Amino acid sequence: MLLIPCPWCGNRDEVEFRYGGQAQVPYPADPAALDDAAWADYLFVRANQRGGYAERWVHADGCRRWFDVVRDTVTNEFAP
Amino acid sequence: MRSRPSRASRGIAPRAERLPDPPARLWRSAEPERSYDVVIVGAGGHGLATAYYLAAEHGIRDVAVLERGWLAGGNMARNTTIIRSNYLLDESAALYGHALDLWERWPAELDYDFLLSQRGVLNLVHTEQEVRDARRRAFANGLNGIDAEFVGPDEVAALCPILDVSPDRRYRVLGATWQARAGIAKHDHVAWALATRASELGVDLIERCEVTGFVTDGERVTGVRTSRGDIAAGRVGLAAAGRTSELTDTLGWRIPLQSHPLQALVSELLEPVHPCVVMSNHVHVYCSQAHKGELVLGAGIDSYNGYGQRGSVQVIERQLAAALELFPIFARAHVIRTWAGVVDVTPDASPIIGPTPFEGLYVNCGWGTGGFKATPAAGRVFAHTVATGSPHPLNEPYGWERFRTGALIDEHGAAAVAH
Amino acid sequence: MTRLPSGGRVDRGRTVECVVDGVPLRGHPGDTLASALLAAGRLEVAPSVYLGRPRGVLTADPGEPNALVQVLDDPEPMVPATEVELRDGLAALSLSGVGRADPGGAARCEKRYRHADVVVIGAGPAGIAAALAAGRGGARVFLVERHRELGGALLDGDERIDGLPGADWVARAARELAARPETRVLTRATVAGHYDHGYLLVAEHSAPEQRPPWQRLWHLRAQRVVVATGARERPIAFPGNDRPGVLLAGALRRYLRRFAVLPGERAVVGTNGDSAYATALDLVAAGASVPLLVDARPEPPAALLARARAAGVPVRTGAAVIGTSGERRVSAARVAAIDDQGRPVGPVDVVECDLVAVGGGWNPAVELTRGPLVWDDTISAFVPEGDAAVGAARGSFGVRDCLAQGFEAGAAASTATGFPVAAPPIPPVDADPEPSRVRPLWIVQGDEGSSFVDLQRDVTVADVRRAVDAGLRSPEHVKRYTTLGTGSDQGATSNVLGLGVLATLLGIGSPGALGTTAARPPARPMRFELLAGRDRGALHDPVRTTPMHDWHVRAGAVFEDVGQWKRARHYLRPGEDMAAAVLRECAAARTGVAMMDATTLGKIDVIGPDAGEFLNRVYTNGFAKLAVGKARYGMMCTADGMVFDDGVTMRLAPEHYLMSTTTGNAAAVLDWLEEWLQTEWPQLSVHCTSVTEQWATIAVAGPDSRAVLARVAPGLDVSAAGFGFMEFRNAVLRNGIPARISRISFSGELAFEINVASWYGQAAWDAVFADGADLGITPYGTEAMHVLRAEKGFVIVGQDTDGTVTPLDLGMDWVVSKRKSFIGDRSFTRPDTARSDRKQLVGLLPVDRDALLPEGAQLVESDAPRTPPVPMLGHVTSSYRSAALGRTFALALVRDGRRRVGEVLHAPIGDADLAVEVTDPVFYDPEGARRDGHQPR
Amino acid sequence: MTVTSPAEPGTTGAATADLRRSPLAARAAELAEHTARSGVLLAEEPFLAQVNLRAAPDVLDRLEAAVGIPVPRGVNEVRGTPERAVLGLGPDEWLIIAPDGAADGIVGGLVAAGAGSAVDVSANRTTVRLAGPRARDVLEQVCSLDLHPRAFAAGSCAQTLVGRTQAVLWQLTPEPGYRLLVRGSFAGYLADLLIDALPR
Ligand SMILES: Cc1cc2nc3c(=O)[nH]c(=O)nc-3n(C[C@H](O)[C@H](O)[C@H](O)COP(=O)(O)OP(=O)(O)OC[C@H]3O[C@@H](n4cnc5c(N)ncnc54)[C@H](O)[C@@H]3O)c2cc1C
Ligand SMILES: NC(=O)c1ccc[n+]([C@@H]2O[C@H](COP(=O)([O-])OP(=O)(O)OC[C@H]3O[C@@H](n4cnc5c(N)ncnc54)[C@H](O)[C@@H]3O)[C@@H](O)[C@H]2O)c1
Ligand SMILES: Cc1cc2nc3c(=O)[nH]c(=O)nc-3n(C[C@H](O)[C@H](O)[C@H](O)COP(=O)(O)O)c2cc1C
Ligand SMILES: [Zn+2]
Repeated sequence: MLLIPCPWCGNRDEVEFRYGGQAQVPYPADPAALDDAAWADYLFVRANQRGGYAERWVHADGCRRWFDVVRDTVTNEFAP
Repeated sequence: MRSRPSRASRGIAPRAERLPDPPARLWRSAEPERSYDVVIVGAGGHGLATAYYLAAEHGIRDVAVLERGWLAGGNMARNTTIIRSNYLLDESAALYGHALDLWERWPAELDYDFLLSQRGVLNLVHTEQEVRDARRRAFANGLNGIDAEFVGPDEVAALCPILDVSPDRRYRVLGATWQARAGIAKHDHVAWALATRASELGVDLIERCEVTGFVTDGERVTGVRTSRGDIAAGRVGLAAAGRTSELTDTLGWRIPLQSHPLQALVSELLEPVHPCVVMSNHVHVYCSQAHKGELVLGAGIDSYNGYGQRGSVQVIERQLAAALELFPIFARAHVIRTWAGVVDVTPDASPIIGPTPFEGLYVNCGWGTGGFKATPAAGRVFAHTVATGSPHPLNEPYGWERFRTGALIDEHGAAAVAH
Repeated sequence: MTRLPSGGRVDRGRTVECVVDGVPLRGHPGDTLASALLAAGRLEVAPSVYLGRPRGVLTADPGEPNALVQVLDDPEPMVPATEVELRDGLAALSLSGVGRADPGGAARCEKRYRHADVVVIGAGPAGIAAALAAGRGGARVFLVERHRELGGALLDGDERIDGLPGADWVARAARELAARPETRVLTRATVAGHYDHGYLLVAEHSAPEQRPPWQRLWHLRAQRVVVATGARERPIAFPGNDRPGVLLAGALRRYLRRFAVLPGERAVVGTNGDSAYATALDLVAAGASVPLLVDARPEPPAALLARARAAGVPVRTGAAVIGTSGERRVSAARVAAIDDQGRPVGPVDVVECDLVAVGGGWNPAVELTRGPLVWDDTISAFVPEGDAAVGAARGSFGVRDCLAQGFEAGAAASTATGFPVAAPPIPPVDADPEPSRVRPLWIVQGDEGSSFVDLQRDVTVADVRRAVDAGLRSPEHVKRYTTLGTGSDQGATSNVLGLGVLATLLGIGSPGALGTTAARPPARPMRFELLAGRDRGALHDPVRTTPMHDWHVRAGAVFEDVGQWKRARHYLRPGEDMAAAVLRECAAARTGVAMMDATTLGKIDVIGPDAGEFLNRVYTNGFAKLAVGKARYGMMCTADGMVFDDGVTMRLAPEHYLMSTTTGNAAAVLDWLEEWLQTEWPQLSVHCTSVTEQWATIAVAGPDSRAVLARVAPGLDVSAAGFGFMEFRNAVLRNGIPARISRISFSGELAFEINVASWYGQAAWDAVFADGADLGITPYGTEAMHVLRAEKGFVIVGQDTDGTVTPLDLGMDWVVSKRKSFIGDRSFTRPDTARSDRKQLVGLLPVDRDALLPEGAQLVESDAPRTPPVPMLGHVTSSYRSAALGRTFALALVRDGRRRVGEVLHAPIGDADLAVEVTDPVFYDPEGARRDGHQPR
Repeated sequence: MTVTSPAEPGTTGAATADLRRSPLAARAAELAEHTARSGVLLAEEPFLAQVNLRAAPDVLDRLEAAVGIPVPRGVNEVRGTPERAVLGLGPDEWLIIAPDGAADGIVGGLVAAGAGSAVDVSANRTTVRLAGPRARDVLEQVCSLDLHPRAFAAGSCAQTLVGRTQAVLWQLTPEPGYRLLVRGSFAGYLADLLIDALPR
């Protein structure tokens, strides 16, 4: 049960959150301008590294806010 | 209502049967050479099966399988060993169906009793929509030559009498698909059988040799960098499961994979009570009783990316609550061990098997939560791919390009827990 | 008579009666089943699992490998007798390592969630010291102890702390801890898992008289954890080391001290370190004879030798027990000098005895420390790196060190959590000095018989040798080849010994080079039901019901699960089956009037100046230009262009929309909207609020629905002209209830939806039902709703779609705007998604008008060869008998389906085929003539 | 922002008050029995007016002035009294609690004062009252939030999981006394869950 730092509610148990995968993957400004490869990258390809990983969570059963954190995918420690 | 063992008066239990002794000789652990015709990265089931087929079917014996830890210590050591082929989609049915055919041939072919037990698998359904989906899958299976059928609650109870199919459950059992040829096998021994035969055929199995990157010549991969030095290779086959993307990242190629923890657990040994394999996507648990007698249970992945080979405990708590909804008799069984693997999941929950944008580099990954059952077929088609440079008809649809064209092989709808 | 006349911590004043293996057994409160068996002279337990060898109690710990029992009266499939507290009525059977699931078993187990500043695991001297120090500043402290009493090893020895006997010091400390408001002491509580971010699972067993609950699972979230779990003694692998009567030396001492049980008369002590000397002395003090103490070390500390001599215990050094003999119990030990390799050299002495006490060294209990382990040559064991544990768990076996480390760690933990305290001064300690170095001794290659490593799994040195001969080197491989350490004790007594044996067989110096096998939670077996907690039966998953639920129950509704909701599927009248009920309900909607509880549909208020623009982006069709007062059907896709949800959205005001979603997707849609708003389009000024349960919704459908509405809402102009299709009105029902009424239809009939605040749901329902009574108003369920909408070719997302279907595949081009961009549009032009021959929604009419296609049936060309794999064209998504059509019909997704209209396909069902004609998916009233119904009567 | 006329549905007229039924109305006697047996007060407090407010920080002063309600600036804080209070649900989200029937006026006032969104959710949730010296014990069996007075004092609120349902938890008094605001369809489950956790 991870202890996840919600910027609004403080540390809360993982069960209150939903995972949102890699952070900072913006919706393309003009999808129509992308070729199939670039669009597929947006849809399906995400970073997957070991170690520090910028990711998103939403405090689904709490304040319902989305936020970004950096978590080590090996130790699960959140960067301060 | 409690059944008392008849020998209760003196209470001395009969002795359990010991499983057959494993072979007295297994594989030969090798030291790395400078160069090989083919280097396979990862000595899991898939890497080992690939090496075996390269040697056995393609006559390619100058092969090394490089393993960062101990042989078959990744997901191969951690899976709940469920084997079935009752997949919905044609592409999956063909691949997993082929795997099941090979499973049936392997004990003789590999001359190794790895305890293949075709005890049958029940995939339970609990809602009307799940009934529709299950019947759809059973109809498709029939036409694809797969022995799966839809059975009602009474038949479910007959097949697995300890299941609670009573109507007053929170989610009552409305039926199941039943595949009689499905079952389990002893995972470690499957790996050891492959390792032993591959090593007899001349394959070098090299443990504690971590691949850290590739040697390249332009867009061509000509070898691997390892913790024990560079090794040249005519071709390289990646079978590194959860750590695949770490390696592809070194080439600047991002592959659509996310690595997640997947947990499982076992109970103490119990006298046989559970005759088959039971899975339920809806309440989210699956359970079988292994040969020694331990109950083996699993559920879905942990939501977050993780390489720690451990997951969160609420996943275990939830899965046991689900297990007891189905199997009240297990209330007082004990969890004696929990563990986790790192599974590589693709966006459509189907594997990626085929060539890569890099000449000489081939990839077999993305098996997520369900690749054990595919081991024979995966090894065979991947060996074909590596040996010939182009996919076998069975893995033709499984190339990474499908994410660009949109021709996904999306089993998601049919199997949220896809073991 | 093996119970000593005095001593021990059992309540001699009371007697407890129970039955083991059918034979009565007596003991005292405070006994474990194991101590009572030993006190009764019943040292032998069930034979071993595979080899059937006689076995006896080995330990006094939860890691007991031999003395396993099935408890019958309060069913337990398998549990160590060392863990069972004696109580009246206890009935147990000995087990050989294989348990029995009992269908009668289910007990109340609870959970409890707490947060702590400091959790101390283990209440020996180290843990008690840590808790004492940590709680001084007012920090929230938990001290968790597995046994029923605090004290740990202090209860088994002679140490004096602060001038008090160990047990008295413990009692004093316990009083101090109990008096602290923010300190909580848990006994009979085992920390079973130490997870990320200080999360601990603690399995607490209730004392027999405190049930229910039987057990409680504490979830502790700790800022700091102090591990003070002590150490476990290990055996030595010599031939015949599994004979009943061979016990671990520390266990024997514990039986003497805590339970006043002396389970024999003549004990040979075999060891490689200091601690077994104390056992020998205690045995003598208890009246047993110790004919020989064998120490593998050539030169043990002189002080120890002197004390043994003083007690009359002969000591042989540089030697070991190399074998035992005896029928059902050890009757003699064979002893010889051993060389560097543990091989016997020189003559063999046979020493008669009925006990062999073995001390092979102590392994710190490190399973909860989480950090890396390093090999410590002094104690020949793995210890946690640095100060990840205190006391014996760190490898420090002297009481003074334990106290010092405990105080230090407790104070540091408290300070780190914001309660600065200094470590208390260490009280005077009168105890043995820190023990000296042990001689690593794993295998004694005796004369005959098997040497056991893992007693529960019946694994011998020969088995490990076989693994090595097979070519295995890694401890993980040897574990899996031999099953060493995989029993319910998880190798408590065998793991490190196994590593030592392996290292010896591989000819490498020490197990340190091999590393350990991985330890995993739980640190003790935990019942499934304990982890499941109260999430059982009705509480397994919330049951969601609508305000009219009780009415449906009374009306004979049969419910189906849709998400967590219970929805009425159909209403059975006496003598009816489901098919008849559904036909009746459909007929009512098509020819008269019918009503349905549609409350479960998701509802979301979308408010703000940019609400229209926002909806334009999330729906495939346009909403910005929807007029206030009107409603529109919309469809949403995921970014990869697949249908995600659909529903009707009303525009309540220029900047206020009310969206509806499917029942199952309500939460997912709200999440989806929030995600886009918060993460992609924060510049849009829009807010979403879930109002699903603010509103109860009653659908009234059928040609007579207008008549009913006219009565229910007398002030409302319900005429076709006055109340257009896809419009809504605010109105007041005749009983005064304010309502929002819309004219929308999922059946093709004239229909209305009445929305009222959910607390009025039942009253509004009653009004509609009463006002339609003379018109035969019929409540209908989801099944009739499905039939009615299918007759009209309306899809149900999730039934007629499955995550691989685009709106275009459904033939719903009209809902896909070409004039604006929306989520998913880009995906439609991907090569595969743009194919014209994708699976498309079509209708099917079985050639036999009475044949009902099974849902899920696959479709093939009529002349398709029937040898697998048979090429499949698609499948039946919905299939019904229609009262209105007087026949069966179906919807299907079929490859290139729209071009196939008119073709006959086959659905192979078992050995037979059903021929079906492909049609347009709209079967009923394709012109939409019925939508306006007729005027009020 | 406009409010559609004539009568915004969802509002309550005195004439119709007796037509209302709260989610746990049918279980009032049962809850009272459990209260008597266990010594922990477990009861429904039906029909509290509730308004969900979304607003940008810069208009808060104006909103407060317009409706006369103090708005907490911190998330999970409560301002006001048990009868009339504002709960901070998120950085731009509040829940206003007021006596039965007050929602309409509050929504109107907020909208007029320029709230981003003000929605009457009085019927969306019901309120369960849990109080008594052992109330915290009860809650600690089904909720993992830190309920220790140091962490969750009177005047705190939180949105969290209670069992398997989401709820707004609000501590009213220094001694354990909570309101749990739960969506109507989950109220039966919540009652079952809490009854199961009561001291026996
Ligand atoms: C808990 C759990 C339950 C499961 N249950 C089932 C089930 O019931 N049925 C089923 O069909 N499937 C199941 N699976 C999935 C199945 O285990 C995997 O899909 C399958 O094992 C993957 O193939 P593999 O055996 O080759 O992978 P692995 O065994 O993981 O092999 C990959 C190997 O590559 C090595 N490696 C990685 N990186 C490097 C590197 N850089 N250099 C060298 N070596 C490297 C790893 O150490 C590892 O040994 C389960 C998985 C888990 C975790
Ligand atoms: N002479 C020797 O060789 C030798 C060796 C080992 C220990 N000792 C003696 O042992 C004592 C060590 O003190 P200590 O405090 O470090 O250890 P301890 O053994 O006295 O206490 C550890 C306590 O932790 C408890 N425990 C263990 N795992 C637990 C878990 N998972 N959950 C809850 N409780 C758990 C045990 O029941 C025990 O009471 C000293 O008195 C020392 O002299 C001596
Ligand atoms: C099918 C199966 C059965 C298992 N049975 C047992 C068992 O009886 N006892 C046991 O201790 N572990 C058992 N395990 C778990 C392994 O001990 C181990 O946890 C797993 O291989 C993962 O390795 P790790 O925990 O060392 O990381 C089993 C694992 C699997 C996959
Ligand atoms: Zn939050």
